[in-house]
Amino acid sequence: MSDIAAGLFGVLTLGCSLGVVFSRNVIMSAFYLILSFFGLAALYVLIQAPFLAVIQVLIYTGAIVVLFVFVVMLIDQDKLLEVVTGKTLVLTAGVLAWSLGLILLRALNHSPMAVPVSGQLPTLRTISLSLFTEYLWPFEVLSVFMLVIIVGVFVLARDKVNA
Amino acid sequence: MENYIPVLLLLGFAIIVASSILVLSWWLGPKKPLAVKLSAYECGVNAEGSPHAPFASKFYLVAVMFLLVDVEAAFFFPWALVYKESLQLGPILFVALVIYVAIFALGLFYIIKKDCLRLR
Amino acid sequence: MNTVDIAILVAKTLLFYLIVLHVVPIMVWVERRGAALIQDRPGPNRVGPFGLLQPVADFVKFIFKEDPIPTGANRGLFLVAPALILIPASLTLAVLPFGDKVKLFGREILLQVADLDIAILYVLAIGSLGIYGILFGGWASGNKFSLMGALRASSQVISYEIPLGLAAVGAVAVYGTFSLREIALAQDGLWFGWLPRWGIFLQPVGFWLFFIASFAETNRLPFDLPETEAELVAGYHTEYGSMKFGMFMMAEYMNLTTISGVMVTLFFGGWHLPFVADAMLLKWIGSQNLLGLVQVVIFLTKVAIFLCVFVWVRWTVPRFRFDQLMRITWGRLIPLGIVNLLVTAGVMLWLGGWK
Amino acid sequence: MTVSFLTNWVHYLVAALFSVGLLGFLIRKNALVILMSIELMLNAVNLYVAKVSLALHSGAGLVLVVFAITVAAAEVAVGLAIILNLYRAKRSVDVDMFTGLKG
Amino acid sequence: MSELVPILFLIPLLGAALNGLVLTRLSSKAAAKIGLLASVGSFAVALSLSMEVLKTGQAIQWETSWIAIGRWDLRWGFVFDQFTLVMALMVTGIGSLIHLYSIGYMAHDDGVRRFFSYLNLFLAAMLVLVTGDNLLVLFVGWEGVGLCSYLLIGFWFKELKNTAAGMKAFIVNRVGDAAFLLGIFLCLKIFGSVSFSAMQTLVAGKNSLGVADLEWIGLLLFIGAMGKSAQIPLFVWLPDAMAGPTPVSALIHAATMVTAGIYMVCRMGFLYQVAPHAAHFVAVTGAMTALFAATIACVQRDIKKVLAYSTISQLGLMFLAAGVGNYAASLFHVVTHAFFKACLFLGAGSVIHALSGEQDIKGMGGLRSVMPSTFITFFVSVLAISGVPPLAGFFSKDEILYSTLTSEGGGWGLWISGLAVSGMTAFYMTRLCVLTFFGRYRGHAHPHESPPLMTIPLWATALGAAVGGVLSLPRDWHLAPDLLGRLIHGRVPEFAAAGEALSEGVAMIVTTGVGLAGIILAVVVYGLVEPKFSDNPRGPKTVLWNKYWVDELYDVVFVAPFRGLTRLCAVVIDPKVIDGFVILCSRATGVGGSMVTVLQSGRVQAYLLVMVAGALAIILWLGRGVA
Repeated sequence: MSDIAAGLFGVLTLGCSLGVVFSRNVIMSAFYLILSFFGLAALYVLIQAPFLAVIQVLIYTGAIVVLFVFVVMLIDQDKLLEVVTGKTLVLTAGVLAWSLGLILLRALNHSPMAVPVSGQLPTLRTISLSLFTEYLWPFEVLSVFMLVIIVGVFVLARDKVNA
Repeated sequence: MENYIPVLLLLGFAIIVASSILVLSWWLGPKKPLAVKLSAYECGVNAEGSPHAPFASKFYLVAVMFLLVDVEAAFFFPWALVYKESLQLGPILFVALVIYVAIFALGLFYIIKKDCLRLR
Repeated sequence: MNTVDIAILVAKTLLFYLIVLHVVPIMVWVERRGAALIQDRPGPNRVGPFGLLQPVADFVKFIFKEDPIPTGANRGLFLVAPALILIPASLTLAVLPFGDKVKLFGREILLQVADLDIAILYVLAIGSLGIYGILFGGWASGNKFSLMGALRASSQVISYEIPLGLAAVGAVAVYGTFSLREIALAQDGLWFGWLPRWGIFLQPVGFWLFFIASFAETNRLPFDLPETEAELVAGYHTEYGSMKFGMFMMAEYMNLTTISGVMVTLFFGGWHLPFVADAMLLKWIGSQNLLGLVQVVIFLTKVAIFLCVFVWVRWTVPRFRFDQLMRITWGRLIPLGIVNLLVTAGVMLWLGGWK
Repeated sequence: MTVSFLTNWVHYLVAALFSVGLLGFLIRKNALVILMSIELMLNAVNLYVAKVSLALHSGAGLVLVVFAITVAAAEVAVGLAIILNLYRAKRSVDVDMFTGLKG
Repeated sequence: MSELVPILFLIPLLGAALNGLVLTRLSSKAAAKIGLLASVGSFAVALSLSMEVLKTGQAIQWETSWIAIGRWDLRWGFVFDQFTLVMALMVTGIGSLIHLYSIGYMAHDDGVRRFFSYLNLFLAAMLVLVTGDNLLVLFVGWEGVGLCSYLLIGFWFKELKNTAAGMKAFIVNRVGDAAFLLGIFLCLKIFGSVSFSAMQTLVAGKNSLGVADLEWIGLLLFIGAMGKSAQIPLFVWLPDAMAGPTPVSALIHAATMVTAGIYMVCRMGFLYQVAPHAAHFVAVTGAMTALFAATIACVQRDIKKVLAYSTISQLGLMFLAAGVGNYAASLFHVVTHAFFKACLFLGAGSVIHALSGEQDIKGMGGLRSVMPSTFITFFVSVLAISGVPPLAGFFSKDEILYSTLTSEGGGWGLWISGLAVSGMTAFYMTRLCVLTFFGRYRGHAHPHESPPLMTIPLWATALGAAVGGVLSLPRDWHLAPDLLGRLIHGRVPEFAAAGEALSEGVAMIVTTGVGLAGIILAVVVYGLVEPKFSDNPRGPKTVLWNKYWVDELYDVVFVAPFRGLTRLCAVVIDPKVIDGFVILCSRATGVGGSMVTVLQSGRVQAYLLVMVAGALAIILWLGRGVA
């Protein structure tokens, strides 16, 4: 049963990611991005990491891509953007991406961690608890980090004119 | 893993309902495309200028601030989940929360004070 | 997973989905009648007794009206947008605990679509997907005003998502679990003999935040700015005719029901009668299955009460300006949410985890 | 329910997703799409980290993914702010327009 | 008592430092006093040390560690035995006299302070050389005196001629010193130490040492001596060294420095004893130099040049004596020669002083009546050097000639050359004396007698020249004990007379006869008839006049190719090769740079591509093992 679901959502994610890359209109590529991330969330569920699925949907699809769509709307130029750069560059890029993909695949398949996910998995509670015991320090640093980002982004994005 | 199947089913049903409605209305509804009908509706006045709004950074700022604050807020969930259990471990999580929230509040204060969202 | 289980699953999902779907026409009727009542006018009473069939009439009208797609629009997105808002709206009901459980065909069946152990997060996550419907709807219809409407609507929705989240966190902190079913179960019985163990008494401020934010999430009246008739014609769904517009209305009402369902579960004791513990109720009714049915009825009545409140508020409270709207959430609600969080944490620490 | 097939379909998917992201990253001229393809690559990696962490029965990987997502959020926020400024400067986000740092 | 040994050379060193570095604004008179005081002080110390040595008969030793590397423990070793006694007394004695003389001579010169500091420095270096108990310390002294000779020759550095002469002296000495150093290294390699006593015991042991090595050491050391004591190939610097002030010539280029080479050979006598070929080479070079220099001296017109060539020939004689094995005779001649040559030079100095700088004998003559004391002392010294019997020169020269005759290394050839040399010496010395003091005055300055300050040293050295012979009378005269012989008895190897070709008496008569013949010839040629001087002589005389064109030869052989080499470098190598290379580098970077800029086309896509390609390459490289 889950193999079918895995296949389905795998195809959905890959298809939409291709859509993101090759769609003529930026808004459409944003839309495909949403679908691909939705598929990805389903995959997280299939890997038995439901918490991550929800976080992915809540933060990634629910906030980051919203920002993307906002910016795409605000910036969107009426003319359709030329998709691709020069021919040779595309070719080399293709070859590079393809070979890197193969290498990555080979590495992943042959890495010691290629172990099936089975047996007693860490529950959501143990993970969350570890967040505040083992990884307390990064948790605190994170809020400082976000503070810095808030200030930074505001400084960057405010209208220089009437700021 | 098993109890996500109903969610999938529900998704299926929802998609079926949505698409059926669209198909039904497309199939049943008359199709008489008139220039007037197809033009953008502006209280009867002819629309002019590009349909795309001039760039207003206000909306962008709202979205960015939402993103950053939402990401910080998201961390409260795992905290809340284990807070009740962790009480026997002592006030670690409380202290952690206080520090986290203090800096988080600082960020919020900055957003409000610096009028990131053009509220004034 | 043999066929019987699957069948039960499908049946259960279909049943609950239909329940929520049928709430929509009822709500249409209630809305129109409610508005009329408040405005001291009779409201629809021609079609069927007390106008009960009016929603059906509307539905049929929408189906047969023409569905133009404006020239400047991006055809693909224009069609997808209403679906994008309807699907998330219908997904959130998956975690609502209508009742406890029923023993049928030798199996125990939970009276809810799925009991996820991350239910609340699921609700918030799927809720946040709704924004895309609005955004794409507004952008795709190629109309300046609808784009502005879309931008405003989404700004408002996303801004109010944070207080919603904070309120939810408060509830989770108190109950120590994400699963709505466990929260509902925890609200059985009485404190000090007279006070029902409802969430509202543990998290009054939390409830208040959640209640206000829910108005904004569903673009209901006080926060009705994006689709105001006066300023931006119909906001982001100006260009949508017939059934696509219908779908927007459906999505709005389904959102309404699910969010009030969540509120009922979190703060008003889900399927529990206020002063009657489940055990006593079981004794009176006898069979577990019958009790399940009763619990569903109790849950739905509570949701109905909330819906009436929404309708009532819609036709009484004036609309907020956009900057007032934003100032409320960023200036008031979010700080309030944080303070509430700190207070609950402090109180729980002080009480030593008694709660 | 252990899923043996799971072990390698994730790898194929991750590798494919990553290289698609990389392809987009290299080919597209629109800054926004480049940013999106970077997100694609990042998510592919996140997926794999989660899978490995679960395979090793430790929660560390999951925490890492959570942190990674927050950092990605920050990155997108800053990235888009920069793209905005680029847009303000040249009314376009076409990457080839910005050749200021030419050698 | 042994601390006095280092004090011996520290006093002049202190004097030099005071004059030279510390008291820079000293009046010339005060500087002169300090200089004199220092040299007289060191003379006093030498005297007291000599008393001690004579009384106890023991050598006074003082040493401290200097370099201790690996298996060599080279030490600052100083010894004051009978041998050094003689040399130290001679050096400090004559040194003090010359200090006294130069007060008068340099009275109105501006660099007096500098002059006396250099003189003191020279004294210190010479004393170090003389009292050193190993070759290394000797070499330190050796270099010290070389330096001082350079400084003093080029004292009037305002004229290019003087500085050129100074440099020439220094460079030629360096050539010799290089060989000397090689000799020292060879000693170190073979003997493992350079102290004379240790080497002596090893050589005496005569067990494992290969004679060839000893020959080489002897030869190398002698080449060093050749440089310092101006023998055949390396003598060119001495005649030019006359450019320095006359007291310098007197002290350095007559009495002390040039004799250092002979002192070294005598000190290493035990080695030459065992290395017959080296000794023979020494003798032959000595004889040839003597003949060669004597012939040139007969023709010279500059008074100081004549004396310089005479010094070279006398040194040749000393080396001849040392070469054939009679180190005592050679040492005896060193002492006597120091006296009469110093007197001659001082005399010449006072003549030049009187004629206010005139050095060419063409402009002299008839000074007998004007400068009586200078004339008398000069006349006595001329007689001494010519070997007239009662005076010192006769005894020392006779002993040398006799020993060349009788030693197994010697032989008729050396003896005849010795005889010819002494004859010619007599000839050119009397020629010089006649032309300067007799006849009528040809110059147009108005000569006057030198002040007493200058004449006192003249009288003293003249007395030494006259009486010096008593030091080592021939044994069979049994008149007085062979003072010098007994004195340095154990210190220097004994002379073993081999054959008895001629008896001592007959040899003595022959040498005096030859000397007198030389004198009479000179008187006849120059005294009786009005002398005429021509600047460009014809016939055989031109050869002598141009000093066998030796300088020109060296110019052609050494200087020209060297100058050619430097021009080659300057014109060819430097600009073309070195600058060329630098320019090449700069252009290469330029080209390289331009190639790279192509890479930075400004297109972001291209940058990204290169980045990913690089990453891929790295991954492939790292993963090559795995695949």
